Formats: sequence, structure tokens, C-alpha cells
Amino acid sequence: MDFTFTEEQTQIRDALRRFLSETYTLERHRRIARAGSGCDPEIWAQFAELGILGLLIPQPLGGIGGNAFDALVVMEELGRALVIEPYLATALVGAGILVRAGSPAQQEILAGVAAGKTRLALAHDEPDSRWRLGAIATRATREGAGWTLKGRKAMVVDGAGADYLMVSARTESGLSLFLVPGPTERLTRAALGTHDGSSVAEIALDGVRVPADALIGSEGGALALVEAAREVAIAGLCSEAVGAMDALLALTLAYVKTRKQFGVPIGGFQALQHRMADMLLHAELARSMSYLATAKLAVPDAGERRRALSAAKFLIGRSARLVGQEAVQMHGGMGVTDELATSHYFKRLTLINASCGDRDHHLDEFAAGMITSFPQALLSRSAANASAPRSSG
Amino acid sequence: MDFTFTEEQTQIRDALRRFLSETYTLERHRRIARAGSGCDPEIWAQFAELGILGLLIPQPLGGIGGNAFDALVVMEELGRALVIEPYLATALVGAGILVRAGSPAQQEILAGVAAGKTRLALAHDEPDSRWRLGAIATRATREGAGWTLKGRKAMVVDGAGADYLMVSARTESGLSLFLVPGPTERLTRAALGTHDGSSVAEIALDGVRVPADALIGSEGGALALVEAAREVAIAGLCSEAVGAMDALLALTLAYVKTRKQFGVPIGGFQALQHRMADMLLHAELARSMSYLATAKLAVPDAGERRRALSAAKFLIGRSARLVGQEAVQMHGGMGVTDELATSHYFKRLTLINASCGDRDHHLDEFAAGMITSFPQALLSRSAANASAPRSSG
Amino acid sequence: MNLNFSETEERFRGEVRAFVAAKLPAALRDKVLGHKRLEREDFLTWVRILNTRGWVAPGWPRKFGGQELDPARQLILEEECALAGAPPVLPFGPRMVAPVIMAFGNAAQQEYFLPRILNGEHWWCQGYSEPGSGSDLASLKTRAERRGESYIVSGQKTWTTLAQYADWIFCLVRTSQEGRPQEGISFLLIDMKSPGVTVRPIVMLDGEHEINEVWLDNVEVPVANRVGKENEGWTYAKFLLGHERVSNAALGVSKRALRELKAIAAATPAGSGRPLLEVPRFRDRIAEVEIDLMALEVMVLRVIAMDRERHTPGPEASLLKLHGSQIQQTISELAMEALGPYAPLHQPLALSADWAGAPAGPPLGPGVTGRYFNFRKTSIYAGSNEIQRNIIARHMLGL
Amino acid sequence: MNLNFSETEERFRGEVRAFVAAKLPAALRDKVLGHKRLEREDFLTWVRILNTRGWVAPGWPRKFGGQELDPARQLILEEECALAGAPPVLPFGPRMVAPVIMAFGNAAQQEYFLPRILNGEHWWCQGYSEPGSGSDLASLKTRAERRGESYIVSGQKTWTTLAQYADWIFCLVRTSQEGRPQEGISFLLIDMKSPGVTVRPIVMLDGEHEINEVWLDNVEVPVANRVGKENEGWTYAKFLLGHERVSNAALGVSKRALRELKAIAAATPAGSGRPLLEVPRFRDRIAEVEIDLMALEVMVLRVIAMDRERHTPGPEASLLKLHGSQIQQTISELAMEALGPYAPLHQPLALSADWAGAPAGPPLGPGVTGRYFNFRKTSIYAGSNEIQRNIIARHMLGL
Repeated sequence: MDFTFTEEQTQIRDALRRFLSETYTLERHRRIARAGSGCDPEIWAQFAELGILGLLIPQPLGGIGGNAFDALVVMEELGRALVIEPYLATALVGAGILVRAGSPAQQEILAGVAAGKTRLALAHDEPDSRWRLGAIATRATREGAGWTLKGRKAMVVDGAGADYLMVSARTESGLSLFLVPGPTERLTRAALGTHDGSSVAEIALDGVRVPADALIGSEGGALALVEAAREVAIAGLCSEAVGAMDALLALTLAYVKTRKQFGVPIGGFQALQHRMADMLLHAELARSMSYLATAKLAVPDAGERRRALSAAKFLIGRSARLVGQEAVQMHGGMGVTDELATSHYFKRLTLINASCGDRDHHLDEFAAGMITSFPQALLSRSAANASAPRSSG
Repeated sequence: MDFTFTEEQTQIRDALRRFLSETYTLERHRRIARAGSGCDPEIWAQFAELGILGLLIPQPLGGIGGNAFDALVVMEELGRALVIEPYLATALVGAGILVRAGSPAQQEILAGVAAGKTRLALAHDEPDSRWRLGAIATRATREGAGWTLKGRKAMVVDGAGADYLMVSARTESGLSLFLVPGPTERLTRAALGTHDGSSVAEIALDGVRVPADALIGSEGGALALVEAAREVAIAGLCSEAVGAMDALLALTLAYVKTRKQFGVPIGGFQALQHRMADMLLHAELARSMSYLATAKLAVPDAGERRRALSAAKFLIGRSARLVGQEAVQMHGGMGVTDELATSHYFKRLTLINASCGDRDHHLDEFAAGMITSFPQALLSRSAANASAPRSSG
Repeated sequence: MNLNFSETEERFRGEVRAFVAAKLPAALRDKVLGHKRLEREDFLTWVRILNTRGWVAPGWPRKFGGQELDPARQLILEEECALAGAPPVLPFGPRMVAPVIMAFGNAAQQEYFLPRILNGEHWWCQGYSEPGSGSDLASLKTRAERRGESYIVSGQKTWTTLAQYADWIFCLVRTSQEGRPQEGISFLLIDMKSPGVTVRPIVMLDGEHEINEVWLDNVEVPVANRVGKENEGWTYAKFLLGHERVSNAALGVSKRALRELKAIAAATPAGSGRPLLEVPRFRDRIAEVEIDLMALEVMVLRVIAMDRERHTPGPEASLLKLHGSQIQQTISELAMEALGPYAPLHQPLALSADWAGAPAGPPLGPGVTGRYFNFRKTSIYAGSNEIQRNIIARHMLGL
Repeated sequence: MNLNFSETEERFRGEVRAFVAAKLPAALRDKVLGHKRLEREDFLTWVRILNTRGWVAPGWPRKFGGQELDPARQLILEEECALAGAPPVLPFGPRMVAPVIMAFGNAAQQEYFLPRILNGEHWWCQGYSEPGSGSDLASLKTRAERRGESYIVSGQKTWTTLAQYADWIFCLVRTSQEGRPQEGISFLLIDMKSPGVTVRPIVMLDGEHEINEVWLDNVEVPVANRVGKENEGWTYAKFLLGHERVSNAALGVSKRALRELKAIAAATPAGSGRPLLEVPRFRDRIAEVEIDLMALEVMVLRVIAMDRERHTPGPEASLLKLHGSQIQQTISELAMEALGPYAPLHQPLALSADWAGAPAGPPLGPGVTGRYFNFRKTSIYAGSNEIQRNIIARHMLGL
């Protein structure tokens, strides 16, 4: 067991934190959010400069070949600084899929990703799929050497700004994934803003033609790719939430130590102290589960892996809710304004819960796995002679 | 609207409270509990003397012809004094059934009930029925002019001490109810103690023969009777819980005002003050729902009536849990001993939740009613044009 | 003991229902039920309609133009209007400043101000809170210096709801530095058009403009606009706060919100062909908040009865505020959770009644998440829930 | 970063598992897993078995008979023993008084007492709390007056777990009234057989006898039985409290309890042919506490790693105590709720291993509700959760 970060990870963390604390001020955040695209080109270029856009991309393909814990470090810092740029969508999810399953031609895109020139978006969820990865209605039919895609995608992170979309669709042999350039005929993207300032898109595919080599991986093999991508995204969101909670807790702590009511700092009131102790507990539980989620990404047993990820996403959603709501409450009126960073962290934490499955969704997933993994042998022992009348004990 | 009690009700309350506070001390409670029968003959005789055993029995049948709010007043006081005698089973549930549906011959029993000479018990629930009133497996088959009963009954309050049991059983035309003398051939009663000192029984009916006139009400008409009895019991338990919470809150308040730590009364600590404010809120919500439950007992619409009763039982179970757990916690080590009344109230409140359906059971009942009563018309309006792609807002 | 409304009360409910059905403009109703942004004129339209029936401030004494309606009927009126989709009657005029003017103002003030509250000519806002004084109201710093027949007022008020629409503001100001902080406070009525008054919007976390800072820079206020005696404003301020009894329970609007929550959950597919409303986990939570709302309603009726009994307000209103605010927050949170993956969307244009576009996501979705964010305020404003717990501990538990 | 146990740690786990499987008597295991009442001999039997392998106090330094096992291995040992159904090794001797004797006792004390803790000859109990001093430990009143080479000790200790079985008690006593309350305290080791020592049972709310009052009436204690210096006992007391690091998290026993909860829920019919374990509402709650337990386990490992890193215990143990106690309470409450209508039954006879009868209700039922009642103590003992929150606020948040 080892809970320390490597020297390299510490370097990434320090460099990123320094850059963000100097550059990514609340004012800058607000400006980027107002601009609507959810991505500041200058920031993005700096991310490339720092090397983090190529984090998961092997060196031969233009990246730095980092691992999941490197990603954890980065995501924590992005969460701490309220970064809304679609780093997760491009650098972890999108690049992850191409590294794993892209053809050599497709993988050529990755150098551009690492260099900050190309953005990627996974277009999988649909209007009524509510996080159920298999509930996909979009269809791809063979036409000549290529495919024709028809359907709708919803809530695609960075869907309007991405250079390439990875679109999932049903084919005869199951779910398949296609690499589609962002601007493509018969494909319309409606950009939508979100409460944290990032950008998502609704995408309509009205008979989009793609060539045969647009297929990512094997035909019918997309569900495994999407599941793996979702797992990476969950771990990333968990780390981001931990970073955001750290920052929010620190903000709140500073506030209650200075804000005076009735002549004393409100941090001196025991009722608030005890609630802040609970906030810290929940933030630390969240950190623990974030570590666990990232550690389990590499576990081959799918059941064990998914249970850990669902557990983490559930618990972190719960922690984020408690920490967020309490932080706002302790800030009083200031907490519900746009002025302080407080409300922005609160909103981001709330929206993280609604990304890649909320608390309910993941508790359900976890519980389903719990029942199948429960040793039925214990049952027979306890179920024996269930309800005969007995004399008193 | 009127939230005042009548002069008569105030008199009943005062007389009962005076009697119980003088007589039903914690020591007495403990002695009765230890004796195991769950009923002190002297106390019972005094209840008869006070008139409360005939509370719901019309005057011509030997009682005082009171109403549901009179019963509320009595149950609150019994709860306040931690009375474990089976008042609810005999005077409200048992007598209520005979008043409603008993034959003139059966109703002759009621004078004995009012006089404290006769106790009644409803034997309905079964080992696997888990509060579902319809899940009854006991059967009654016609044999000659009478009936033969076969089956098992579980957790029958005062089942071992009652002079008469009212046993539900399936007949060809549905569920029927039979009046069976306590000691009867082929009927065995195993008395069991509970954590609050009261007594319940497991009952085995191994071919019990009863005459034709043992039938209470009409054949196949028992479910309505049992449901009505359950409603009366729920309202009674709610009132009892309110009385117990009042007493427990008062105890706790007195404790935190006198118990010193670090040189000051612990009631001066704001963290405890805020939690006690929540205890009071929940106790007052419980009182409100107890009033509502009793008021709705008389409503003819079964759906409305049951929803209110389930709502009350749920909310009061929730309040009882919070108030009970917090009271124990605030008493510290003293709270988990047998020595103070605190733990006895906590236990009784916990057990009330497990009587006549717990929080989960009643939330389920309420929610089922909620969905059927939800105006489906609202649905069509909102479901219209659900998922077409749109331009950004 | 009888928990039912009386026959005459039910008849009154029928009258209200009929009146609202006949008089509430459909466009305004749809705006309210569709959670569109309400403009100044929307509120005033409804005030003028209500005033034709004397229902802007029906609890006022007859001599001031009221109907002396008892609290139960006021509750019925408020609830029926809310359920039918009428805009709220804002409390600042009729339920906040007016009772103070009636109780402590002089005849001239009563004659001038009260009718203009009823007919909507004066929109009032509240000048209590300051940046440094939230829960600790008495620490306020805005100063009023006497100069002849005027006060010269300087300072800053904040959290001033809809001050951008207001004609008048009632202010607590410091007229003396002597004694305890509570002792040197006076209660002034200030014309918002006075030179030196500046309103600056505060953007809320949902991006909307609902509250403001009000800056007072050497504003000249006639002494005639002081209510009651100099330096005794704290008494009036407390009187005013004690007057807000049951409306903080937000019974009517929470009933409407619950109805809407069920509609959202019924329209949300949750897999296996079931709507979310039938998923036990979610259904349970809706059921629980509905039960909480039932209990709140009985509590409100009990408090009304208690007030009537003893002729003076008690501390129980704190219980109503505490529970009522939590219910509002729970319902708004459940509605957001029902949206599931669509919860993040922010579509401010869709909140404008003029916008012709169709919103993305579920039809009832726009505004839902913003409302959850916005409703965090309900446990902060009107005496934070921490303050309510302090009041309960002190005045109901004797701690 | 690596959250897995190392290969050698996993090998150690295998050794423990094999040892327990081979050595734990089946009757004793069934008694533990069946929640029968454990007698003095049950605990001692297991201590003697563990001692054959040096595992009674495996973390002790080798020179005192320990194995200097690191905390991770101690955790593995404790967890495997708990899961297999071994009785707990009570902390009072090996993990409470022993570290104090090792750190501050003299050679004679070390030679005499330590081996007797390992072999079970001395059963220790804890004389800290007094009726008037719960959370406020330093306010203790038990007095020790020096008379020649003895102290004469008088006072009352309380909440003394299993004092009815104990041979020795370690006591905080007041040897001086000077200075702050913390300053006049000494740390004495007292033979329970000394004249003047009386043990009086305290019946717990579940009807069981687990804790006691210990009365000290002019008990003569040799000065040689004082650990460390006179009037410096507070330092040793705090050292002792700081030493209980991760075992308050109750990881192993909670894992066992969760396994049992699932078995109960799987064996409970809940209508429509489904067991309670598959009713979403109930299943959700089990799932949530299982997730909480996962998080607790990682937290425990993190705290162990932190301690190793900085060589000194930090305040994080308070987080473990807080979370661990709540998990214990939640599991015990869910088990009770699973019993449904049978929860009220109290069958104390069924808790005796000798009883030949069959209990009423569900086979796993007896003791479940009593355990829920009893486990309210977990948020009260070992520093109440209020005290833990105070510690967290002060030492981790700087408030």
C-alpha cells in the first residue's frame, strides 16, 4: 500500500496549480463561461504546453504516456480551479478511446490532440437513455463501402466545438462506434449552455454518410469501448469533485473565520463547527473513494471494477451535495450570489452529480452487483425452519 | 377549525395524568415488565374505575360512549407514562370491533370489558404476513353447525392474557373473523416478552372447533373490520408516541439544563441547542399528524382516510426515531442504561414504529395511493413533444 | 377538536376560486405556471385585479381599507391564488411596512401611504440588511443625521428584493451611537426617486436579477417620513418581523410545486417502460415530501389557532419557517434530480415570455435547476434557519 | 499510489486465515457468530490460543514479547479474526494500559505486568470515567492520598466495561488539588482484589450486563503501582487515548455485521415472492452502508499510511471514530428493521449458549434489536461523537 504521489505527479500538480492560480481567476472563469463556447483557446494552448492534453497518449503517438493516477492529479487541479474547458472529454475520454481501439490512421489524430489543435467528443447518450449505456436507438446502416447514420444524441460534452465526434450507433452486430468530423453534411449540432458555463450539444444525424474506415474498433464492439470510456470519465469526475470540495472547504473555512456576527467570527459557533467537521469527514470519504476508483480502473474483473466506480460516484455525489449545500448556507446571503466563487463550486459539484450517472443511478448499479455477488450459501443456513411456532426464549 | 379539547377531555386527561404520575412510576413500570404478563391487575382495575376501558363502548352496553379524540387524549397520557398494559388491544381495537360488528350476544362481553374483567385480542397477523392485512393463510372450514380453524398467528398483542381472541381466517367467501375464548382446546398460546416489557403471543390453531355463532359480523366481511381496527390502532399508536415524545423531550431538556461538562450546563452548547430545536420541530410535526390521523378516522372515503393514516404513521415513526436517538445521545452514557426513563421511552418509541406497519410499509401504502390519485391529465400536457431537437435557449 | 375548514370557510374558498378563474388573465397564468420571468407589470396587473375585490391586504382593519379577514381565510386566499397560477402579492407593502404604519405611523402617513399600497401605486422594498449585518441586524451602520426638518442618510442596504421596481423603501437607520446597538435605530420611509439613491443589481447564482444593493449617498429624507419616535425603530422592526407569521411556510406555492414535480416525474421515462414517478426510490421521496407538506399544513392551522387564542404571536412561526423552507428546497431538488442528465442545461432565454423558440430537453425542464440553486436562499433569508433554531432553543425550550 | 495490500501482506492474511481456521474452536465460533452471550472463559480461551502464535499484542516491541507487526498487518489480523467469528481481543490490557507501562512504567512494572497481559493471567479494565466526568475527563474527583509507601484511594469510577471479570484496573486519580484540573492527576494500577474495591453492575438498555460502577473505598495501593511521576498522569492518559488509532473504526466487526445483515434480508420474505434483500428501498440502504464501509476501509489505510509517514498520531482518528460508529449503528438498525413485526421480541434466554429451546421469530432474530439499542453506545463511548467533532474542528480545521 502506498498513498504517495510520484515526484513526476507532484511536478505536474505544482505546475498546473501555479498556472491555474495565476491565470484561471474567477473573473477569467466568468468570462469564458459568458463567451459560451466553454473553451478558451489561450488556456487550451497552455494545457498543450504543460503536456496534459497528451497525458494518456503514448509517447510514440505524440503524448507523454501517463497513467490513471496522473489523470487524477490533473483532474483534482482542474476541479480546484473551476476549469470548464472540456479536458475530460478530449484528453481522457476521447483520446482514451482512440489509444485503445483506433486504427493507425485514426491514431494520427492524437498528435493534434496532444498539441491542442484537435478536440474530441463522445456522442453516445440519447434523449431518453438516462445514462443507460445500452439504451441506444441511433442506427448505422451499410451503404456501399460506407455507413449511413440516423438518430439523435443528447448532452454531448463539447459536441459543438469538437473537431471529431465519436458517434455510437446500432448495426446488425450490435453497438458500433464511428469517427465523424465535426462539420459534416446532414449532421446538425445545437450548442447549449449549462449552469457551470460549459458547453454541451444536441446532435441530429439525419442520414450522415461516413466511409468504411470511420469505424472505431470492430463492428459491434462499441459497448465495451463506451463502458471503458465511462469508467475513465467517472474516475475523472470523482477526482475533479475532490479538488472542487477541497477548494470550497478552504473558502468556507476562511469565510467563517473572518465573517463576524454578534461581535465574533461565526466560525466560533459550535453548531457551525460541528457541521464543518461533518463536511470535512465527507470530503475525506470522497477523497478515499476517488483514490479507490482510480486504482480499480485497471482491475480486469468487470464486476469488481464497476462496483468500485459506482460506489465512488455515488458517495462522491453525496459528499458533493452535503459540502456544496452547507458551504452555501454558511456563506449566508453571499453564498447565493454570483459574486463569490462559492456558488460556482456549488453549481459545478451539483452538475458533476448529474454527469455520467447520478447518485440514484449508481446506487442502483452497485446494489444490483451486490445482490449477484452475495453468497447464497448463507441463505440456506438462515432460511432453514423459518416459521414453526416455538416456546418462548 | 378548532384545536381545543372539550372540558370532558381535559378532565379525562387530568384525572389520568394525576393517577399515572402518582402510581405508574418507573419502578412500577419495571416491576410490571419483569413480571412478564404485561398487565398489572391493580392498574387495570383503576383503568376501569376511571372509565377509560369503556371509552368507545356505548352507554347502553356499559361504557361511556366516547369518541376518537377522547381516545387520543387517553393514548397520549399512556404514552407519557410508559404504560405497557394492553389498553389499545382491548379498549380500542377489540371493543371497537365488537361495537361495530358483534352480535347482541357477543356485545354482552363489552360490559365486562368496561368493568376491567375481560380482555380482548385481535389475532390477525401471521408469521410471514409482514403487516400485509390480506396475506392470511389461516383457514376456517365448516364442520356441522360450526367451524374448524387451522393456522398460526404471530405477534398477537396480549394474546396470552386475553379472555377472548378474535381470530381471522379464510373461508370460502373471503376473510372472516371468529370470537374464540382464550383457553380453548387445540389452541396453544406461547407468551413472548418484548423489549418494552409488554407481552405478545404466538398462537397455533390446530383444528380449533368453534360454534356457528362465533362468527363476528358476516362471513367474508372480516377484511373491512380488520382494516378499520388497524386504522384505530394506528391513530392510537400515533397519539401514544406523541405523549412519549413529549415526556422524553421534557426529560432531555431537564437533563441538558442541569448536566455540567467543562463547568457549564451542556444545554448551553449551541450544537446541542440546534439539534434540540430539530427535535422539537419533529415532535410538533408528529403532534400535527396525530391530530390529523384521528380526525380522518371518520372520513368515509377509504382512500383519503388510509392515506392520512399511513402518512401519520410514517411521519411519527420518523419523528420517534429522531427524538429517541437524539435523546439517548444527549444523555451520554446515562442514556444507554436501564436506570433512567430515557432508554425506556427510546425503546417504546422504537417498538411503536414496528407495530401496525413501520415507516417503509406506510410510505409504500401512501405512495401507492399517491400515484393512483395523481391527476393523469397533467401528464399529457407535459409529455407532449418530448424529445425533438431544438435550437438553443 | 376539528381539523376541517368550516362550511363558511369552504364557501369562501369557492368564491376565491371562482374569482381567480374569472379574472386571472390566461397569459399571466401561463407565465407563472410556466416559470417565465415576471416583470413589474405582471405583479401590478394582479394587484389591481385583487384590489377590485379588496383582496390585496384582506387582513387589514376596515378603517384602512381592509376586510379584517381572519388568518384562516387569508390562508385560503393565498393558497387558491397560488394553485391557480397567480403571481404572488409581495409582502413588502401590505404585510411588512403597512402594519408598522398602522400601528406606529401618524394619521398623515396612514392617509398617504396605505391606499397607495392597495392600488399598486407604491411598490415597496425592504431596507433592513446591510453587508456587515445579516443575522445580526442590530449591528447596522447606515447613518441618518438630523439637519433641520430632514435626515441626511448615508449607507448601504443589501439583499433588497426587486428594488429595481420599487418606488419606496422602508429603512432601519442609525440615528444615535449611544447605548446598546438596538437603541439608536430609527425607522424611515424613503422615496426611491430621491437624489442619492442608487440601485445596483446583485446577480444571483442562477444568473437572474432578483436582489439588489441600495446605496444611500447623503439622501435627504423629511423628518415627516420617520415612523414613530426617533431611536425607537428597533421596536417597530421587531414588530414587523413578528408579523410575518405563516406566509414563510410557503404552503400554497409548495403545493403547486409538488403538483408540478409529480408531472415532471410522470413525464420522465426511467427505463423498462416506467415513468420515474413509479420508480420506488424516487416515488418514496416524493411521497415523503408530500407527507411533510401535510404536516406543515396542520402546523400552520395550529399556529393560526394559537395566535387567535392568545392574541399575540408566539415563537412557533420559527418552526413553520424551518420546515417550510426545507420543503421548498426538497421539492426543487427532486425536480432537478428528475431531469437526470438534462439537469445541467441553462436556458435563460427560455424563461422569457417573449421567446419564440422551443427549449431543449424535457418541456418542463427550463428553470428547474436554476430554481434549485435559487431556493438555497429559503434557508438563508427571512432569518436564517440557524437564527430560527436559536429562537426555538431560547424561546420555546428555554435554553 | 497503490491501494492494494502487498504480496507479503496477502501472504500474512493467508497465514492468519489458516491459523484461525485450524485453532478457533467450532463451539466458540458458533457462539460468536450466533451472538450468544460470551463468558470470561470464552475471551480467555481465544487469548491463550492467540498467544501460542504471539498474536495477542503483535504490535508490541520484541523486547516485551511482541512481534513489532506493522499497523497494516495488525489490521489484517483483526479483520480476519473478526470475520471468522473469533471473540475480540479486548483493548484494555494489550492496547491501553500496556503502551503506558512500556512508555512510562519502570522495569519492575514492565516485567511483572506485560507477560501477564499476553498470557491472559491479568484481565484489565479501565478506570477513567466518573459519574460527573464524562466528556470532561479532567474534572475527575477520585482522590488518592499519600500515606507512607501507599496511596489511599477513594472515589467512584463508572462505565467500566466487563469489570466483573477484571483482575486489575488502571485508574486516573487526583493526587493534588493545585493548579488546573489536568495538573493533579496520577496514573495508578490497582488490584481488583484489594479490600475496598466493589463492583456494581449497571444494567444496559438491552437488559444485559456489560458495564459497571467500580467503587473505591479507602483502597490501599502501593506507591510502586503508580506509573510514571506523581501528578503527571494526564500526560499518560492522553498518550493512551492517542494510541487507540484505527480499532475504533470497527472495520472487521462491521464487515461481519454487514454479511449477517444481508443474510437476514435474504431470508426475510417481503411479499410477491421476493426477499427483502431485493426490495429496492431496503436494498438501497444496505448498498449505501456497504459503500460507506468501503470508504471507511480506504480511510483506515490512509490513516495508517499517514501515521507511518510522520511517526506521530494525528487527529484523523476522530474521522474514523465518527464514521465507523455511524456505520455500526446503521447496520444494526437495518437488521432490526429487516425483522419487521418481529423487532419487538426480547428473548434473553436465547442469548445463552446453554439454552436448548428454539427462539421465536426469524432464526437470526434474537439479539438483533438488543444490539441496535446497545449500539447507541458507539457514538457515546471512547470520546462521544460530539467530542470527536470538537477535536476535528479544533485540530483539523483550526476553528
